[in-house]
Amino acid sequence: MTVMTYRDALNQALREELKRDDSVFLMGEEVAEYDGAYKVSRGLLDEFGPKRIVDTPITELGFAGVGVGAAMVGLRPIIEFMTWNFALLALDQVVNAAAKMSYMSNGQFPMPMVFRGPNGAALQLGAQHSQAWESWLAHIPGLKVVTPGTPADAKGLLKAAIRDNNPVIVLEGEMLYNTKGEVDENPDLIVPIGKAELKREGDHCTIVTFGKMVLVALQAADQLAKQGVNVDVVDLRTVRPMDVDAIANSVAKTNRAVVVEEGWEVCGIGAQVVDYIQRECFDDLDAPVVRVHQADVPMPYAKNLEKLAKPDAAKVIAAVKRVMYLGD
Amino acid sequence: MTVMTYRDALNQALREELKRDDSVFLMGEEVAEYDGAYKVSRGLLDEFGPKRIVDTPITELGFAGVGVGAAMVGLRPIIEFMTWNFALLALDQVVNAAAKMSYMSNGQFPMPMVFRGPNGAALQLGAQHSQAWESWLAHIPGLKVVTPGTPADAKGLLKAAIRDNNPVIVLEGEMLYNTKGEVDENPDLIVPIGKAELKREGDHCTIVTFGKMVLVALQAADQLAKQGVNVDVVDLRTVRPMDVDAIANSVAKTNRAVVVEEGWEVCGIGAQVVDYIQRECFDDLDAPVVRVHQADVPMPYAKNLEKLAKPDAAKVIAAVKRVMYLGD
Amino acid sequence: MAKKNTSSPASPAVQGAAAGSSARDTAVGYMHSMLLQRRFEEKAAEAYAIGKIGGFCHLYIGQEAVSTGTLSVLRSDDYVITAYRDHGLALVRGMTPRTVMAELFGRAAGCSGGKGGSMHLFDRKLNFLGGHGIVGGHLPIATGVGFAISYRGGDQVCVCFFGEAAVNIGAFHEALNMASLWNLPVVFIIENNRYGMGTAIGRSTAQQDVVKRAAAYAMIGTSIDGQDVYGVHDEMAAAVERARKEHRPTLVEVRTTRFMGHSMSDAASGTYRSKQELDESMQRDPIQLLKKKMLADGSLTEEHFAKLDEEAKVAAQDAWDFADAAPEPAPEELFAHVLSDGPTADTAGYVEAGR
Amino acid sequence: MAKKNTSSPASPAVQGAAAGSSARDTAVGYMHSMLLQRRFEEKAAEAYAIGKIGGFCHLYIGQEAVSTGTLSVLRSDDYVITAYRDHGLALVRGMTPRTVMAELFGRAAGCSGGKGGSMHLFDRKLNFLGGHGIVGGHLPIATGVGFAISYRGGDQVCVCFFGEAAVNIGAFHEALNMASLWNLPVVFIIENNRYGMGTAIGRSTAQQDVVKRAAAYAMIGTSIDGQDVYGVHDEMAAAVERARKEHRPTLVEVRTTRFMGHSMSDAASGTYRSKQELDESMQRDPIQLLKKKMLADGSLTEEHFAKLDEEAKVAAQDAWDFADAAPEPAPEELFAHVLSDGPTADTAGYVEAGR
Ligand SMILES: Cc1ncc(C[n+]2csc(CCOP(=O)(O)OP(=O)(O)O)c2C)c(N)n1
Ligand SMILES: Cc1ncc(C[n+]2csc(CCOP(=O)(O)OP(=O)(O)O)c2C)c(N)n1
Ligand SMILES: [Mg+2]
Ligand SMILES: [Mg+2]
Repeated sequence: MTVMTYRDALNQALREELKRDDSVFLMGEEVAEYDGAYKVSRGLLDEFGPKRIVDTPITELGFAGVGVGAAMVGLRPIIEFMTWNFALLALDQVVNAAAKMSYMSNGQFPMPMVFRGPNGAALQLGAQHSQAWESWLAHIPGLKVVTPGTPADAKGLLKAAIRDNNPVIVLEGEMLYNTKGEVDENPDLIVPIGKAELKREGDHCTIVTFGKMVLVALQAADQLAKQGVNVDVVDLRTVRPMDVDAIANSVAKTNRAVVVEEGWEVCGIGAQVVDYIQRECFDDLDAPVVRVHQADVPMPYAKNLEKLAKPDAAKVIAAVKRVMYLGD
Repeated sequence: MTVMTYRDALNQALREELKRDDSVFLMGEEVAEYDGAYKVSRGLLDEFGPKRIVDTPITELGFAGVGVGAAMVGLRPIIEFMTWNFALLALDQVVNAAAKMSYMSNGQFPMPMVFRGPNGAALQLGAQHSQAWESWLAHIPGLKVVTPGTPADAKGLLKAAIRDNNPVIVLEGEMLYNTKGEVDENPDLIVPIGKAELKREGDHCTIVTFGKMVLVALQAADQLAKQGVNVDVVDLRTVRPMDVDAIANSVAKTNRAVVVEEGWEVCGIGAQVVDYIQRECFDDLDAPVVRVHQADVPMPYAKNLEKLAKPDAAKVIAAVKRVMYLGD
Repeated sequence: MAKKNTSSPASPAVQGAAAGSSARDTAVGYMHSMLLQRRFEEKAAEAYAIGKIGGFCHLYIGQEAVSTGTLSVLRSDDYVITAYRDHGLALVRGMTPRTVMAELFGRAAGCSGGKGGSMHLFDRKLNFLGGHGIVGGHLPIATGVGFAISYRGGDQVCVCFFGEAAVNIGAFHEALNMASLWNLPVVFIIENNRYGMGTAIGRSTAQQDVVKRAAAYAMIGTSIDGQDVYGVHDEMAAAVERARKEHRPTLVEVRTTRFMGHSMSDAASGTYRSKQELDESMQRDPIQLLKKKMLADGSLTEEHFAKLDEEAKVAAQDAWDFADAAPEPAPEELFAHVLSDGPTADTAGYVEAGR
Repeated sequence: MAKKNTSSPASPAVQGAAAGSSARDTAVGYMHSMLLQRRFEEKAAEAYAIGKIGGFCHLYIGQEAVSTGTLSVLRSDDYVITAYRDHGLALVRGMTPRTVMAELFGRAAGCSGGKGGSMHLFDRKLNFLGGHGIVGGHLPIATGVGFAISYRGGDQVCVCFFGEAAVNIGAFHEALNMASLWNLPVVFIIENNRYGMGTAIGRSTAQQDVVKRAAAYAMIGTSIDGQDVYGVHDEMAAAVERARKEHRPTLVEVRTTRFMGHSMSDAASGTYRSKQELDESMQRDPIQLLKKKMLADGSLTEEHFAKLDEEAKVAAQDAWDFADAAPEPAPEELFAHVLSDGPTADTAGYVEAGR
C-alpha cells in the first residue's frame, strides 16, 4: 500500500494497462505533449510514444468515433474527454455507436473501450463547464458507468474498465485529482465493476452516494457521529449496473436513507436509487428517502451562489436529520 | 370541436401561430418543399413562403444553433428535428446554449424557442432510430418538456410552447400522427404547460403516464375495467415542470401507483415520479410503485423482439395487478 | 480481426474480377454482381410491400456500379463501412442473399441475427462493418479503422461510403481532417445521387466542387461517373493504392442516381424531382451500360445475359424462400449481446405481460 | 433587439475612430482602446493571482489590435459574439471596465449579474452576445443571428470571433455552410494565435491555408496581420461591407499571438512553445507597433502616450476598486432567470443546509 493522489492512481492504472496490453492506447485533447489538461497522463508520451498516446484536434465527436472504429477492429481505445462537458458533443458516438454496436451486430462487434475524464463541477467554472452526466449515461443500455471516489477505486475501476469488453464510462472528478489515499500497487488488482463498497458503518441511517460526493458524505458522517448519529455510507462506485443488493442490505438495517449526488435532481441517479429502495425495501422504510443534489439551476459563477447550488456536508447532515425526524 | 388527427392538430397549431406572430418561423430538414418527413408541416411553405418555412442541410447541431442565435435577437424559432434520434447530435446547443443562455446572461437573453419532432420508437426502425429522450431532456434546468398524447393536447401544448418565452421541447410520436381525437378550433385556446390531466377516473390504482403511452394506458384501463378494476389515468402532458400535485392527489385516493413510460428504466421519468410519490404520499402507499418501460436493451429490429421490448397494454395490466396484489 | 489474406477473392459476387482473370471473366463478374443486387432488391421491395419487411428500407437500385466497381478492387482483409443504404454493398462484399434477406425479414439467420435490420447489416468475417443509421456517424468510425490499421502497421484499407447530403454534417469535417492529418488509409466515397431525401444538393451544399472540399483537408479529391463500372474500378484502384502504399486518404465523388425513392415510403419521382429528370438518368442504368458494352465487344450474348439474369432472380427468390421459412429470434435474444460478457442487462425491472 | 442607430459611436473605447474624425483622433482612439484592454487584463491577472477572480480566466493580451481594429468598423446595431477569451472584445464594444471586472469578481453589478463569469460576458444593450465556453459552439449561433438579420431585411452585420483550433470542430463546418448557402451577413474571424491550449496548429489542422478552407463553403477567405490595427480595420471594413451590402459572409484569418498562457493556469511559454518563439512574437506587440508608427508620424508624443497609459491604469484600478466593494449576488438570485417567466425552477427538492 502506498499513499498517492487520485491523479497518480489513474496515471498508474493507465501505465500498467498500457504496458500489459499493446492494443491499449490513449487518445484525446492534450493528452500527450501537454501531459493531459489535468496531468493525468503525465509522462505517458515519453514512456509509450506518440503512436499510443495520441493528441487530437478539438473534435470530440470525431475522436470518440475514431475510438469506436478502432475498437471494432480489435484495439482497446481509451478516449479521454478533457472534461465531460465537452463530451456532450460526442454522445452520438457513445450512445448510437459504442453502446449499440454489440447489440445491433448480434455480438459480432463488441466494444472494448473506455471513455473517461473529469465530470461535474470544479470551482467557479460557470454554467457550461460544470455538468455531471452520470444519470444521462446510466440511462443507456450497452454502457457501464463507474464513478470512483477514492484513489484506490480510481485505480482499480479504471483498470477494470480497460480490461472490460464493453464500453465503460469512467467519471472522474477534477476536484478529486489532488485528494490522497492508500492504493495497492499490485498491478493485478482491479476493483470489480458493479460492486458497491460500504465506506463507513452505522445503524441509524443509510447514505447512498458515489463519485465526488463520497468524501462529502464521509465528512457529514464524521460530524453526525459527533452528534451521536451513526450512518452507513454506501459508495456505489458503479452507477450502471448498480449494486442494488448493497443498497437494500443497508436500508434493511437502518430503515432510513439519504441519497447524495452531485448532479441535478430530475431523473438523477438518486431518483433511480429511490426507485430501487422503495421496490426492494418497501416495508423496511421508516421515512421517505431524502435526496441531496445540485440546485435545479445551471451552475452560477459567483462563489456564494455556487456554494448554495452545490451539495455539501451541511446539506447532507440536514437531510439525514430530516429522515430521522431530528431537529437541528 | 372537430375530429382530426394528431398530425393535423400540430399542423393547425403551427399555422395559427405563424399567422399570429411573424417573428415565428419553422426550420428543419425537409420541412418545406417536402412538407415535412412526416407531413406535419404540409402546406405551410405554400402559405408562408420560404423565408418562414426553411429547409436545412443535414446539420442538426448547426441549425439548432441557428435557432438559438435567432432567438437571441428576438425571433421565435421552431426547430424541427426530423426525429429526436438525430437531435442527439444537437444537444450541445439545446443544453449548453438554449437552456443556459437566460441564466448565464442574468436574464438578458431569454430563449423563446421550440425544439420539436417525433420521439421514441415507431415500428421496426431498429436501434439507432428508436430512442425516447424525455428523461434526458427533463433532467436539464432551463428547459420545459411537453409530451402530448392526444390531438387536443398536441395542438394546445404546441401553441403554448410557441408562445412561451423559454426553450420548450415538444416530444411528439410518429405512431401518434395518424391517431384521431376532438380538437377545439378556437385559435386562442392553449393547453397550459405544467398541468397534468386526469384522462380517466377510478379508485383502485393510479396509472401515471404521458406521451405515446397515454393511449396504451387507456387501453389497459378499458380492459381492467372489464375485470372490475378501475384506475385513474394521470396524463402528465408536461414532464418538466411536472404536476406533482396531480400525481399526489390521485395516489392519495388510490394508494397504489403504476408509472408507464416508453423509454428506458434507469433514471427514467418513472424514477422521478416514484421519487415524488414516495416523498409526497409516503403514508398513503399500500404497495411499492411498479414501473413499466422499455426493456433495458437497444431496440431490436425483429418484430417479435421489438414487441417484447416495448411497453404495451398487457404489461400495464400485469403491473396494475401486481401493485394490487391480484393474480392473473 | 481477419487475417491478411490476399489470395482469396474479395467476394464471390465479383470473383471474376480477381487478379489474373481474363477481361471477359471480369466483365461477366461485374454483370453478375450488379444483376444480383438489382434482382435481390426488387424482391426486397416486393416483400416490403406485403409487410414481410418492416421499418425503413432504402434501396440501392441504380447505384450498383459503385459497389461492384469499388469492392472489386479490395482485398478480403480490407474493411468496408457504409450508411443505411447497404444491401448492395453487403452482397458484393460476399454476404449471401439468404443471410441478407433473412436480416430484412427479421429472422435469427440474418447477418445481424435479425436484431439489426435493413440499416444495420454486419459481417465480421467479411470485415463488413455495417450499416449505420445516423447520417455521417460512420465517417469518424472509418477514420478509426484507418487509425487501427496504421497503429498495427498493416497495409489494409478502409473504404467508407456515404451520400452527398452527409458532407454538410460536422462528423464529415472532423473525420476527414483527422484522416488527412494522420495519414490514414481510408477512401471516403461520396455517392452523389444529387438528393438527400427530398433535398437537391444545391439547396443544402454551398460548395459542390469536390476538389475544393477535399482541399479543405489537404486531401486529394476526384469526381467520377458512377454508372460506368470500369471507370469506378479504375479510379478506386488508384485511391485504394494511394491509401495502401502512400497512406493518404482520398475523397472520391461518384456521380450516380438512385432509381427509386429515398426509402420504400416515398415515390421515386413527382414531388422533389421530376419524372423527366429521373427518366433521363435512368437512361444511364449501369447494368444496361455494361450490357451494351459487352454486347458490342462480344463478351456477352443476349442469351448469356438472360441466363445471368435468371440466376440472379433465382438467387433472390431462394433468399426470399429461405428468409420466409427461417425462424424468428428466440425471445431470450432480447437480452443477449447488450453487453459482450453475457446477459448482464438489467432485467429485474422488466415487467412481462401476463404475470 | 437594439434599434438601428448609426449616429452614436460604436463604442466609447474606439470613439476616436468614428466616421468623420481626424486621422490623429482615430489613432489616439485605437491606442486608448488597446491600452485599456491591456491594463485591465493585467489587473485581472493580479486579482486572479490573489483569488479575487476564480474559475478559468483567459487573457487576450497580445491580441488587442484584433478587437480594436474590428469593432471600430461596426455600427452600434451590429452584433458581436465570441468565445471565452472575451474581455478585450467586451471592453472595446463599450462595456465599462467596472461592469466587466465586477463580473470577473462574481458580483451582482457584473454585466451578467455575477452568474456568467469571465467566459460569459453579455450585454444586451450593446448587442454583445457573449462569451461562450464550448469551442465552436457559438458559430452556429452567429449564423442564426445572420439569419435573423436577413429574415427582417435589416442591414446589420454579425461578427463572430473564435480561435484557430475551433476550425476543426463540426460546428464550424455546419455554421459556415449555412451562412454561405443562405447569403447571411456574418463575418467569421479566426483569431489565429497558432495554439489551441498546448497544441500547435500544425498538429491539429490538415489544411492551414484559410483560402482553401473558405472555398469549401464557396466563401471568400482572407488572411491578415492581426498585430497591425490599421490593417485589421481595413480588411474588416471590406468584410463587413461585403456582409452588409452583398449579404455574403467572409472567413477572415487574423494572424496574432497571445502573450500569456492559454488561461491563468498555465505558463506563457516553456512546455508547448519555446520562450524564444514567444519573445520573437512579442516584438510585434500591437501597442508598441502603433506607438512607433504614431511617434514617427507625429500623432503621438511620449508624454501623451504616458498620459493615455496612465488613464488606462486608472480605469483598471477603478474597476478593481468598484468590483471589490460591490456586493455578491443575493442568495435568491440562485433561482432567478433559470426560466424567463419567473422563479419556476424546481426548488422543492432543494435541501438547504442547517434545517
Ligand atoms: C443525423 C441524421 N439526420 C437526419 C437523418 C434522416 N435521414 C436519413 S437519410 C437522409 C438523407 C441522406 O441523404 P444522402 O446522404 O445524400 O444519402 P442517400 O440517402 O442519398 O443515399 C436523412 C435526412 C439521419 N438518419 N441522420
Ligand atoms: C468542445 C470543447 N472542447 C474542448 C474545450 C477545452 N478548450 C478550451 S479552449 C481550448 C483551446 C482552443 O483554442 P483556440 O480555438 O485556438 O482559441 P484560443 O484559446 O487560442 O483563443 C480547448 C481545447 C472546450 N472548451 N470545448
Ligand atoms: Mg443522396
Ligand atoms: Mg488559438
